[in-house]
Amino acid sequence: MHKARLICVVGALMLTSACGQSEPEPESVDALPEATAAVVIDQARAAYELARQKQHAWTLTADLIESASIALANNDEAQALVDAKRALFTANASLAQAEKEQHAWRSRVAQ
Amino acid sequence: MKISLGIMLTLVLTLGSICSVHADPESDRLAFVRFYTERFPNIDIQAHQDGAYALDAAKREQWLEMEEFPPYELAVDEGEALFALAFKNGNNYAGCFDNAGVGVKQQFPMFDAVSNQVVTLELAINQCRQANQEPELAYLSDEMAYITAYMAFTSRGNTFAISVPQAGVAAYEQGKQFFYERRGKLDFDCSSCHMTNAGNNLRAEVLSASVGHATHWPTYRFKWEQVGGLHKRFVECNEQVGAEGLAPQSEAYRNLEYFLTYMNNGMALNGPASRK
Amino acid sequence: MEARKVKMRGKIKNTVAQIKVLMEHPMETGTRRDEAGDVIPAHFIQEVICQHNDQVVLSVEWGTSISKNPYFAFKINDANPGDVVKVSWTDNLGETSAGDITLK
Amino acid sequence: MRLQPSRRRFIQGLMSIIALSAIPLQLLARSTKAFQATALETVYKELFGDLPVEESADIMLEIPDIAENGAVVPVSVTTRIAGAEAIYVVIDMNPNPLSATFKLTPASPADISIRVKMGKSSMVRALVKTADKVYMTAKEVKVTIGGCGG
Repeated sequence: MHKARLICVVGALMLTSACGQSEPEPESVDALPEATAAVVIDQARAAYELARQKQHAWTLTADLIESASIALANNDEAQALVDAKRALFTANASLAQAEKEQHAWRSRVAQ
Repeated sequence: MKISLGIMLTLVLTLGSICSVHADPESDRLAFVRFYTERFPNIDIQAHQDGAYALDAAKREQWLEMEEFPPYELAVDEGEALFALAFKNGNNYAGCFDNAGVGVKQQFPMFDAVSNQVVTLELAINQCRQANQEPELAYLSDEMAYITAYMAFTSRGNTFAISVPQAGVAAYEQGKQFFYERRGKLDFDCSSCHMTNAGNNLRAEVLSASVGHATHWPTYRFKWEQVGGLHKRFVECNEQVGAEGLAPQSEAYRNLEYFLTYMNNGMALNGPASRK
Repeated sequence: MEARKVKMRGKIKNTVAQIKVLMEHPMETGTRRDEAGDVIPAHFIQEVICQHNDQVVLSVEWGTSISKNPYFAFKINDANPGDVVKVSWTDNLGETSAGDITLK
Repeated sequence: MRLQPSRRRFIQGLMSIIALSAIPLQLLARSTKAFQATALETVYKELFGDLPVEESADIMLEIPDIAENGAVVPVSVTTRIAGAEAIYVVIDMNPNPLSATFKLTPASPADISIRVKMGKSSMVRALVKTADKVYMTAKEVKVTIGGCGG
């Protein structure tokens, strides 16, 4: 029974990712360098809406769009741009996930 | 000669259609059950209806103590009173269900060929209200939880025997896909936690098996401090992996319930239940 | 306002009755906040009186750390079928409720 | 249809008020200060004055080593101490450690069960008071943190 109470490695790993605040690095953002926060927010929102339609939206995207919008409303263009780029990155990642999962799920079905 | 040939042909055709209709979900179910019997060789498949409490003796002991006077009792009482209330037109819920609504929860979800969709108990309750010119209940409302709790209580011990007719195969398959599709920032599907890691600890929690996931709803969750339906849990599960939850009783969730409940065929209904 | 429910069960074993009670009550500690961030005021059962055929056999006081919809079990000596066991409570807002059972 | 049960409940409520008002006052004197105390010593002081608290093996405190759910931790206390007048349940690490008091009478055996809330791992104590002594038994209870909102 004590063994059962031990945190298994998998569990711990899952937890780290579940509870950690780490976010994907917004490196490969599509937005042009000169894009304004407002533009990137719109792009993120559009991608997010598409992900929602595919039932694959991430909660993180909505949070980031909201914080970007708040930053923009407070005239913090720099922060708004950072959050908007992250939002766009996660929205695109969720769309890629939706695309991949159209087929990938089959390999997991109990045989 | 002619007649017997006709009968033969009919038989073959019927057999053929039975096979094409039922082979897939049923072989899915057998594989599903086999997965858990291999993973937990010492646990009777039926025992998984108690979720993580089938897998951890210490937690089970405390839970059983709680079940002596379970927190959903009050909800069942409320539900019984609500269920008996007459609509403005003089009808009541009993008129909308088989056996006056007593002991019928194991029939749900069912595929309704007329409306071409999966009908859960919650949906059927609202259809009943609509048919009697009553406003629909919100799916997360206490009233919905209470009525379903009462209907589950009267159905305890009844065995699930969900069927998937030809017209329902697409809905079943969509539910199955939803189950195995990865979602959210964590890139998890239902099987990541409840198959691959079933029985393992996630911090202090033991991950339950998916077989039995649909037998015990609605459930009083201490975290919610109230009785809630399976779809409320779906939203929570989705959110726990960083995915946005869908609307309770949305088509996707009803299809998921259809798949999950089919996987529970042969198991007994044991709702309402209590969970942490 | 409707009184909150008090559900009871009782069983006699060798003249001792085991009584189990479930009381419908939020048992707010006064430290929780609602979604708007406002403190939810304390609201909890303070006193529980247990009577056996109108005789007080047990009197109980609770603080805020009793769980929501409190469960409470106790025993009574010299119990006979037909005896009435009653449980009444009063909370910090002066609300009261009660339940009773006739032992079998 | 709905009026009748509520009327019945109202009458029940009224009757319970009448019943309560007939109960001797000393039974209702609430140990408010003890319940409001935030430190164990203050709880002891308010409940027992200067009476020493001694450990006893004659109090059976049943509580899980690891609480499945901090919001509902089952606690049972029984004792075979002769002349037990009252049972107390104290949870050291809760904001107000005193959780419950049970004033016993000869008509009720010292055997009670409740469910308590525990914010974090803590020592849980069951105390029994006689006319001139206070006995105590304690048990450490771990409260696990509920995963990621688990």
